Amino acid sequence: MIIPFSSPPTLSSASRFGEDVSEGEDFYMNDGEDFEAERATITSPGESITSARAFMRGHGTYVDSDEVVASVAGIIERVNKLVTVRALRTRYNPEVGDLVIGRITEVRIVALACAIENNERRKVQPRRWKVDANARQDAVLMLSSVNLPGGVQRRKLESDELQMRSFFEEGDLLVAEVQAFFADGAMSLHTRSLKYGKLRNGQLVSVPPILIRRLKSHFCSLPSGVDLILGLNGYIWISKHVQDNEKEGEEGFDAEAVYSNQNDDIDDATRTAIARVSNIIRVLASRSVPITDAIVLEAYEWAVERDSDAKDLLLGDVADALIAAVTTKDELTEQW
Amino acid sequence: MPVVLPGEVIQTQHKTIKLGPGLQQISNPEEKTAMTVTRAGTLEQNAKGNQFWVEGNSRRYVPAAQEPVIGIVSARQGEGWRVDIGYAHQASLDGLAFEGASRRNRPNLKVNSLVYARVSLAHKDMEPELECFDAQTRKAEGFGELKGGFLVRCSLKMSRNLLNPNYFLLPLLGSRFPLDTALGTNGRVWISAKEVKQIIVAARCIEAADPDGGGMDQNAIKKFISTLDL
Amino acid sequence: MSSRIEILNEGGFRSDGRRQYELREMTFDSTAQAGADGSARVAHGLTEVLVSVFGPREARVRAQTLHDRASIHVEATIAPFSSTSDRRRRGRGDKRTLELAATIKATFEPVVQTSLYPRSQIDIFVHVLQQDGGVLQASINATTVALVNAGVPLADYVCAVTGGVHAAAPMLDLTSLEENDLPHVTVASMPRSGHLTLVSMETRLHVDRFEEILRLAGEAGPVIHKEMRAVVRQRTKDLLDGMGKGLRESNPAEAMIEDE
Amino acid sequence: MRPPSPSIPEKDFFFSALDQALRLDGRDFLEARPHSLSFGAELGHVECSLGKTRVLAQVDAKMVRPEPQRPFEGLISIHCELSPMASTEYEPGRQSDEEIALARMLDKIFRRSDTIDREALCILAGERVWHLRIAIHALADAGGLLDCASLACAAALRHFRRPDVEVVGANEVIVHPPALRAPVPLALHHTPYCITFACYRAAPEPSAAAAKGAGAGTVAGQTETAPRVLLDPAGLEHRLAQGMLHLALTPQRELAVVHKAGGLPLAPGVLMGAVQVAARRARELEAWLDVRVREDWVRKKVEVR
Repeated sequence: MIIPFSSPPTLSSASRFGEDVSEGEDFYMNDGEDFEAERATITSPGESITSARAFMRGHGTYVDSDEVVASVAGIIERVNKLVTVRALRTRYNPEVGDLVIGRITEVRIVALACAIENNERRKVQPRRWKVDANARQDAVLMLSSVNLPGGVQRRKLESDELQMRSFFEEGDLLVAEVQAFFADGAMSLHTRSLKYGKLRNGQLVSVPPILIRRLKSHFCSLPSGVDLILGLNGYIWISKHVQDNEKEGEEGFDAEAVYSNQNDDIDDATRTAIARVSNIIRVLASRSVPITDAIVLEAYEWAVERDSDAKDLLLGDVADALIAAVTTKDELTEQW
Repeated sequence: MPVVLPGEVIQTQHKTIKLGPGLQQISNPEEKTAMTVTRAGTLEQNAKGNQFWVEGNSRRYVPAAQEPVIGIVSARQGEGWRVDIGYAHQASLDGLAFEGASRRNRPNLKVNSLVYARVSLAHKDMEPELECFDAQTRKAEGFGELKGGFLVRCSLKMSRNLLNPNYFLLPLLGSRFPLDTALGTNGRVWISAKEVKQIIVAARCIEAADPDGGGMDQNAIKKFISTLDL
Repeated sequence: MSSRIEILNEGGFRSDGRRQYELREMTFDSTAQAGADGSARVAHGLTEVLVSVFGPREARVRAQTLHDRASIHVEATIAPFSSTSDRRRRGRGDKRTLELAATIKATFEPVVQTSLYPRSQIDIFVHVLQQDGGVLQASINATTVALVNAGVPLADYVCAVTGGVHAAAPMLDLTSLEENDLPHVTVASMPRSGHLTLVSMETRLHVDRFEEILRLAGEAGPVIHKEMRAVVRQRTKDLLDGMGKGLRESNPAEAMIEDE
Repeated sequence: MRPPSPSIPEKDFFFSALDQALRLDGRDFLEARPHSLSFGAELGHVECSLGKTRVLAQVDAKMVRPEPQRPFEGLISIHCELSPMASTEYEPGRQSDEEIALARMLDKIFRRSDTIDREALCILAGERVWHLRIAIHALADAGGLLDCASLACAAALRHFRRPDVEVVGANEVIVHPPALRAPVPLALHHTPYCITFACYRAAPEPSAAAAKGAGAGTVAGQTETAPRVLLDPAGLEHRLAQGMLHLALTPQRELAVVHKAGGLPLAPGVLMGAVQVAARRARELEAWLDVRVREDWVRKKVEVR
């Protein structure tokens, strides 16, 4: 069986996952022995995994005296001859096409002499934003990778360069897609779609990136007027629901709405709903439960049913009850 | 060769003279060519007597146009590189100042690689500039990246000695084993030979013969080589 | 004044009731600081150190960016309330604090696989909360666990232990009472190879005694490693258990990927 | 300006020479550079050189009031100065990291290891003690500055003599000029010598040449796959070292300081091998230093006691 790379680690049996692992000897794959895909094997730095002659080392491993050795604590994964160790807590590792949420850290309008001051290996790159996206380096958003007011097809003018801050300024949150990588591994983002762009009318919750999986759609609408954007980098945006017709329309793309820094009016009920969803996500993350639209919805219904206050969700016993409620059902349905 | 000190005034009969390092022209009402010394050392002149310079034992290199130097690439800068040549400031080397270089096809120098280059611009108020070809012919003429071998650092005096074809050391070494050298005037000498041992011998001989170090003469060096493991 | 205290009594017990080679109880807490990428609070007896790790992340100081690997930045603080004998507020420029930070940086630089993260920065913040001997030892062990928790790739664990000699009798894991009186050595080893990354001694000791301590510390390394490894594995297991609970939701996702 | 790091050819050549068990200056792995001492006109003024590295050390003493919590102990302070004179790598003004590290190490070697009998520096309890001030000036740094500085410091402490004093009555102190009464040498418990090793990863494939080198002069316990350990690294050896090990030992085989912070991990056996080498060298340095100091005392017509 091939374990999909991007999928969560061997979940089919994670609950069965034996006590022997924590106390046992180093797990060692023999050359002929088939890797047991059903069992999540925990390893930690410095532990030998397998022979380097028969297997290739992947992420999270290194080769020392003919052995593949783990360099992070996590679970061993194998695809054919490639052995990797996946850490359960780490920074976001971007892939092209990922949907991420980021925060602008720097606006670089003219990159005078930037190459000189920091031995820049890249070529001089003017007109770009730098975006913190929970990765090991800040992402880059080029002026050419955003939609500008006045239609998608509009050409960039020099005046646009000068008013970059009127589109995004330091501290602004945005949702974007990973477009490509630079030679040094930094990612480049784009917001050239009506789905992407500046975020407002809500709040950000940050969770470990491993808890967000690739879904069909990372934009979800919950009943009670809350929108959810699950960034693959672990940043989650919870906001007031926006009517679809409000964002549609080629010509209706106006700078006012897209790059506005002003929140709409949000009524109390929506505010409560946003707070409730946020706290649900915090609770799920604290128990390391993967976050999907379905589980959030289920937890939300549970919370509404119990009619508990949004803030009470964070209390230990309520949180435990919530986790129990959304996860016990899973075990019943585990067969399929 | 008279020893001169800063501030001394030297006069010559020649109408047109060239001044080297350590000398400065002074305006002279009597229509005689005069110069003042800015550095302590010995005053040297060429055979014709129309070129003057002061030979000193200073350690800090000051670039002068057309001098060959050995630099260490310290960073990439736009289309070129910044190069350490032992001067107080970094020099810049344009990516197009190489034989056969074009916008599409530029040499790929890594940070910390060695280049043998010529000073193309040395002005007291500007950053020095280097080139790795002859600007007229656009031929490399031996300049370019130095690969392999070893870099020996010596005094400025020693590097000028080595550039003198009559100096004994390089022919002496060459008679023992074949070696390639690139001589910079900035107190850096690059040596390459077949064996690691030979390079070490050459490096130790340069150090031993350096007037600022061992200061050995030809006979002493000969004896010294015979004690080394070759 | 401290010399009147019996370091090792005739029954072979130390002032806190331990035997010569007995280590103090170690406790590890990996949930100490939620805001960090990884953190660990490690206690060896009454010595307690909190370490938070941030990164690898965008380098904050451009001038210190390295083009071929991540730079490691360590900042140590010793809480003024951490010691009973020396309630000093130590500023940023305090020599002892700077030395602690420099030692931790030097110890972990060759262990962290920094070449995987060019131009990034890894920040390690060390807070000494309580001191009762073995501050360096606790700081190194806490840093190791914090780095592992942050998912930073390491060649191996670094396990540190302090050893001392009392009248030709070697002992391990000294308290500050013992540290004041005895020559002591801090040794950090890497269990995979058994090699030593850090050896630090500041008091006079005969070569033969030193060799004995070195050997003992070499034996203590794996003991500490076992503890740290168990803690790390337990944490990994806990996280994994949580992820297993999202099982039902994961299946459609997996199916989707297989569709592609 | 930060000095440029060694160029790629320098680095490659250094390691290929190391693979053939060759050092750039022709030394064996465990051979130190030649050292020499010269004494100034005053007692306690010493200039020490180790290869091209040169350090000046000067000891002087003055009378001060002791610290209230230690009324019976004299004061000792060590001051280091690394000016751009020593190397272009040092900047004027601000204390550099190297300077702090050097001062810390010297402090550990000479002050914390109880080299000097502090109680012997007491003249009148709670009233008058000697304050020893050791000033270290780096004149030229070509690697191994710490070794050279500690040797200079040790020589200066051994060479120095303080004026003889006499306490008359309750609290009157008479200082005898050197002409009338011979000055008194310092009471030293021992003299530590700092010895530095540089460590490099083992050769990728042990060649015949490396095996030959292993026989000639390597640390005991060093097998072909063990890291290579060089005594007294100079210049490039210093800058390209993958790990440094500083040991301070007394000639009586007592370790005063062991300092190996990070760098290449070493097997305990290799470390102990280095300690044994250092112990031998400390004994040699002690014998040499003793002779040199006595020679100078004789030359200066100081009464030797």
